[in-house]
Amino acid sequence: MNFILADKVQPYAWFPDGASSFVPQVDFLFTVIMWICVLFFVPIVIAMGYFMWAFRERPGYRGSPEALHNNLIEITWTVVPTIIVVWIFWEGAMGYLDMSRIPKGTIDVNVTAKKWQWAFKYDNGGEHEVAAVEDSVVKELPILVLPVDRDIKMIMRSDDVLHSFYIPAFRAKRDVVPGRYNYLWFHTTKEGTYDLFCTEYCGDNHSQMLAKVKVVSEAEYQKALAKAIQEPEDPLERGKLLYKRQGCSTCHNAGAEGASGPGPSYNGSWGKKVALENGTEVDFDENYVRESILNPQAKARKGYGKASPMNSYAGKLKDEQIDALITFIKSLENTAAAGK
Amino acid sequence: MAHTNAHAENAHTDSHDVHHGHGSSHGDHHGFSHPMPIWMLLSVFFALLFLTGLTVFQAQFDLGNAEIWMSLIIATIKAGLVILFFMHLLWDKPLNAIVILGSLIFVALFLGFTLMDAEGYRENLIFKSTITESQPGYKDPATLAAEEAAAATGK
Amino acid sequence: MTAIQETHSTTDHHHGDDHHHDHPSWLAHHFDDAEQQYDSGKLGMWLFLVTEVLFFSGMFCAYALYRNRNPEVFEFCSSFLNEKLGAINTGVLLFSSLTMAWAVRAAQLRQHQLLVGMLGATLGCAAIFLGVKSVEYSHKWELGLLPGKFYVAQLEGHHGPHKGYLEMLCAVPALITFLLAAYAVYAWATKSIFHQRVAGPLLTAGICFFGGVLLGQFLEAQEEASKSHGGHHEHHAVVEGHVDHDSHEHAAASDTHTHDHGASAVPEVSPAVAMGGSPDVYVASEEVNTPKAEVNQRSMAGLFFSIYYCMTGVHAIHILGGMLVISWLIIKAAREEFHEQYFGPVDNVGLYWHLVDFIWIYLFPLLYLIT
Amino acid sequence: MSVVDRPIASPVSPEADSYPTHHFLNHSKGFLSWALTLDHKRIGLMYLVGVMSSFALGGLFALMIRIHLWNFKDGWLSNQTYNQVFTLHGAIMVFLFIIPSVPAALGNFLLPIMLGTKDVAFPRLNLGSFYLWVTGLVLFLTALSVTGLDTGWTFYTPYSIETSQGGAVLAATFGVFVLGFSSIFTGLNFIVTINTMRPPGMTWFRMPLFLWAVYATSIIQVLATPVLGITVLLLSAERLLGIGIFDPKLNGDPVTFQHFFWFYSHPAVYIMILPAMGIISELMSVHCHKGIFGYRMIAYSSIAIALFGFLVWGHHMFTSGMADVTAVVFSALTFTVSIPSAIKVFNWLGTMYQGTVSLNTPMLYALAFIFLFTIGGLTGLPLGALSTDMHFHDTYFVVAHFHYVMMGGTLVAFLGGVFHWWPKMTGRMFNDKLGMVSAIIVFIGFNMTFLPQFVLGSRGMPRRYATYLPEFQPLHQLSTIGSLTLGAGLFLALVVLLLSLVNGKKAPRNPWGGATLEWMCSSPPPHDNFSSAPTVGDPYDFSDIEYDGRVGSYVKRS
Repeated sequence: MNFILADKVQPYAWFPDGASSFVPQVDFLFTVIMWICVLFFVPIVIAMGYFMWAFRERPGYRGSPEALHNNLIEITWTVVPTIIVVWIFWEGAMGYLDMSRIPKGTIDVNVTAKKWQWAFKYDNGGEHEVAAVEDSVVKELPILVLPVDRDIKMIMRSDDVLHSFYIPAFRAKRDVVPGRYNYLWFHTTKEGTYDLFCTEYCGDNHSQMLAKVKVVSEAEYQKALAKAIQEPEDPLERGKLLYKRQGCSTCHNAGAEGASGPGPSYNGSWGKKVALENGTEVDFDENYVRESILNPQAKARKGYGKASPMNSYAGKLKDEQIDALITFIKSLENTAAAGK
Repeated sequence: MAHTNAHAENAHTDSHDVHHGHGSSHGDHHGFSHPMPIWMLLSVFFALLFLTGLTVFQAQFDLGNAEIWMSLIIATIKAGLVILFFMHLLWDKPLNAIVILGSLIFVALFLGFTLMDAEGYRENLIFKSTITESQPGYKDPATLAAEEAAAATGK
Repeated sequence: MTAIQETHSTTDHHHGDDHHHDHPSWLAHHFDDAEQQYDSGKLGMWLFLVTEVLFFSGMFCAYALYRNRNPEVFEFCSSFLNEKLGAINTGVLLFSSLTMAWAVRAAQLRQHQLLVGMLGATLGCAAIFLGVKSVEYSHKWELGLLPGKFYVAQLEGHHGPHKGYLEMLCAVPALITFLLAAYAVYAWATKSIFHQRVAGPLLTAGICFFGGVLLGQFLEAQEEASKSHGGHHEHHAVVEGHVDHDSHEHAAASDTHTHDHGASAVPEVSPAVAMGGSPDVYVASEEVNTPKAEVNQRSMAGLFFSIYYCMTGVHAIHILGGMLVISWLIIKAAREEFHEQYFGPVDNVGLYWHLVDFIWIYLFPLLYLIT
Repeated sequence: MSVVDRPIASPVSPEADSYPTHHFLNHSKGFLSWALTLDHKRIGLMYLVGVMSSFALGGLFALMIRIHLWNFKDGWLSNQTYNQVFTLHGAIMVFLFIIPSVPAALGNFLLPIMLGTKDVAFPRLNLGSFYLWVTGLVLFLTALSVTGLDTGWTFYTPYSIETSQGGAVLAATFGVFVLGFSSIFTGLNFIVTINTMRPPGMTWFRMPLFLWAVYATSIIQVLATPVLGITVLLLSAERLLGIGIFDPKLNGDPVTFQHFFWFYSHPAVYIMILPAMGIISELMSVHCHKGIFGYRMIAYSSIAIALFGFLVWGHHMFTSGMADVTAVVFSALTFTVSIPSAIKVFNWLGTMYQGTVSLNTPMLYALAFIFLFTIGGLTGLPLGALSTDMHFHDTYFVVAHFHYVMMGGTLVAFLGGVFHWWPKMTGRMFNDKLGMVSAIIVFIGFNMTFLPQFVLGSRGMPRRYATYLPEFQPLHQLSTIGSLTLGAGLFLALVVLLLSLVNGKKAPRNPWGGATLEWMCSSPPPHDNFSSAPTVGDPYDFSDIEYDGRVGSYVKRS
């Protein structure tokens, strides 16, 4: 049945145009369901309207109190819907099994979700780049580059709370659950750039936990992979990169304009004394920054006691990476000074 | 009121024909107090004590997986005794029996589905040992992920 | 559906008997007759018991889930629960159930004295149960066997300093018992039969609590002795059990296994390191590489004790609630309010009390008797 | 027993139908006579006021949300505030409004009267559960004022464990716990009342369908709510003691929380919709002056929905990484629930057929219900089918779907019921014309608000987003306009009701021509409903009920 109708049914107008192997099945099923709904809904409404008119209360008319029961009709309108929903269930279940059966020889991507950024690690160990995007609330987003016409497998973990990995164009969604791996696969069919959302509520910036998926040709994909493994030698450049790649930028502002986002701004605090939540003060220096990266809750900045807690980066950053970040944060003080 | 003598017969009727008597006892409205004979109370109590001793005793040996089932079966027998006799379910309105047994069905549903699902994703769990994480030899997430991936594609 | 037909037949039988003009005091105005009132009360209570069953089912679900996930933890931890105390408490609760059922009989037969006595006995048993329980709790707290992230137990059996948790637990009961004693004096001073009937059982219950405490301490001390005597064997046995169980459950607890290797490869590290990195760790330095260490941490043993405290704690709260309503019954019974027409309250409280017993019948083997 | 004090058999004379001088409203005076009343009618009215005001509060939050979403970014709320607002909107609407709305408010008032008894089985328990409800309300307001609750009404772990709004989470979870028991006791009370207190002649199949619906609801309340109780209890233990059962940091399992939560919260969906269906069954038959079509099918389908409702909670977790077999089983079971609902819709249509349809405010709301509920039900199909749900889960499609069922269904039915029984409850008639206008505005506004959200969802707009992609803006703005219209309509409805208290003309005994028992006693009813057990006839036999111009009321030919 699927095959007979599949080519007759146009892809559903309201959907974003599809770019994965799941699209035909999902769109087909949804379209059919929609038509079934119409076939039920329209007659119901028409009947409602007609009865309202035909049997309206009016002088000299009194409806018959008969017609309280009719086995034939009642059985029909029980059995027919049953058959229909059984078919819908079957279609849906079959499609779902395709989605959950992961084929062999996939290209694997490690996905780590944390408040509030997606982090992607390619199987050559390289990490995603963060690039400027237009038509989005967030200026810069992580970019996940994938080759076209390949089976891709997402190996997903969460650092903190529940997230959900959702690419509308692929009709693919799977929750990312802390404390366990969840897997998601799809077959890319079309080059282009697609939106990636977090669809499980995860706190303040849930609605900014976005990313872009770039499906490209094999060659460009290889280029991207090669680019992904390099981190610049220059500590400052490297710090800049890590600041975005590690998701610091999702909470901590680094621009000259004042504090924004859930975390305190890096800008212009270097070398000064900063007030802490516990009332004391501390020098904002290498030592403090390092400690705050490894054990963030130890010395929370004043006014950020109620902010959503940052997780420790112990074991996630190499020592030289931490140094690079420190160099970067240190540099901000100078820019701010230049600003003055 | 003039019901006391009506009750007097009922009170001392032995519990069994109370059981039958119930459906038909519509005529008089006071057939609803059924004192339990003392011998029954006592024998149930001692049966319960005995069973308690039994579970403690069987817990001495390591029966492996059978052990939990053993103790659950014994516990269920005890629970059955309590419900049937101490709670008079044996002579109670069938509705009340249906009510309480029905609830057990829903408990079974709840546990059944939840555990079924939990079992399903068990191999995906990242076992978090709070010791090994902070120590040398600790695997960073990437390598763990690689291992897991290998395992997953293997299956 | 059968349920419905059933009630249909059984509830159709109060044909317009016009009793409701001469309503006796014990019959609420909106009921036609005593039996309707009794049936309503009883059905209501059964439904309430249904909610209780489902309420507890949540915790049983958690228990099943985590025991199934890491059985070795449950085995290991249940060796810290004192079987003797558990068994004693089971016996006490069973006896209280007997007295409660007997109380119902007494109420139906207008045996007012006996009724008060039976209710008093039930109350006393409840008090003993709580007494023993508070010994168990305080003892575990001193060992640092606390729920979840507060779990700080050192498994070499050595006590922390005496922190006097037991005294804290006993403070309130002591106060209550004192007040009850005062009340009893007043009752005998005024020679009021009613007050004497009430004060007697209540005071006894208060004293029973401390009886329970003494009993508990005695048995706990015995256990300690046997532990410190053959203590080494004890632990050895446990560790053995843990290890070969692990190889048993190879497929199931494969995660645990890999980590076993990880841990055993690791050289000795100072507790400082162990403490430093992650706030969740609590292991003594000398334990880090023993298989026991796998279990003795907040994410393992801590979880078990969370479940243990949730289950027994909620159950204990139910016991407290039961004691309140039983005391209320004692007052009514002392006024000789109950008779074959009106014993619903005793019957329903009885049902509730038996359910509390019913729950414990499952808790005891599931928590105390894991080998 | 004299014939005269049997309301149903009494030959209705004009004076018998004039506004009764003595009724439950003026039975006793003073604040305490209300605060401590055991009269189910007064408790019902207090509930009515309570749920309506909490609905107003939740509605306010809803408007805040819609206005914030007018622009795709830089709305007038900060992200944090937005999260707190939608959380409180959900929590208040679900726990304080929808769940107690029909059963506790209308159910309390009507159940004993429709059944022909003096009161519910346990009047004290009834009052107690009302005060539990009040306590819950207070706790929610605390959660709102202390620090904003920001977990979403579902309290998903581990977010609810980690969030810095700890105080709010504790207050709210405790509030939910208390409200749960309030709802349990109501359900328990109703089950016992219906089982043991039916007067002679009131057999199961002579019960009005509203009672069947309430009975089915009560079964769910008693069976499911305790699990919610233990869930929130464990959650607060997580926060206070860090027990770790749901906390992945301690090897706890956050997904287990979802099982616990939805084991209650899915059946709770039927707690919300079943009594609404009951109301519609009454409204359709009374205002079509024709017996309900397929009485037994509707009665059985209520029970069927109640029981099947317990088997389907997993479909809230299809994307959580469920094992295939579990997902497939849950999906299959999910579809079993759709059938009984469909049957009801068809039966309501069958009721209109060859009836005498009098178009008035309650009837308009009933028709609106059928329209909206059908959409809500049908859009459930793609969510129950696994592969399509992978796309729609947690998008605006879901939001639109459950608003069509919960609001277009339950709320609209609730309003219909309030208008239908308002004369009986207050003894005043409302302005029918204005009432119909309000119904129409609500209908239009509602569709304008939520139809666009189906499109948003299918295009991939995730729910609970404080900011969104620019491409979605036009549809969001349409939806916002709709929501304002909807608000206006609801406000008008409220005005109509309140005006009736000021200048409404006195209500006759039976203004609509109903055949169920509540129309046999005066409006408002006397203090204890029936001076003696009424004789019970077929609740849907309209053959001998006709309009009597002399008394301006429907009367029973005798």
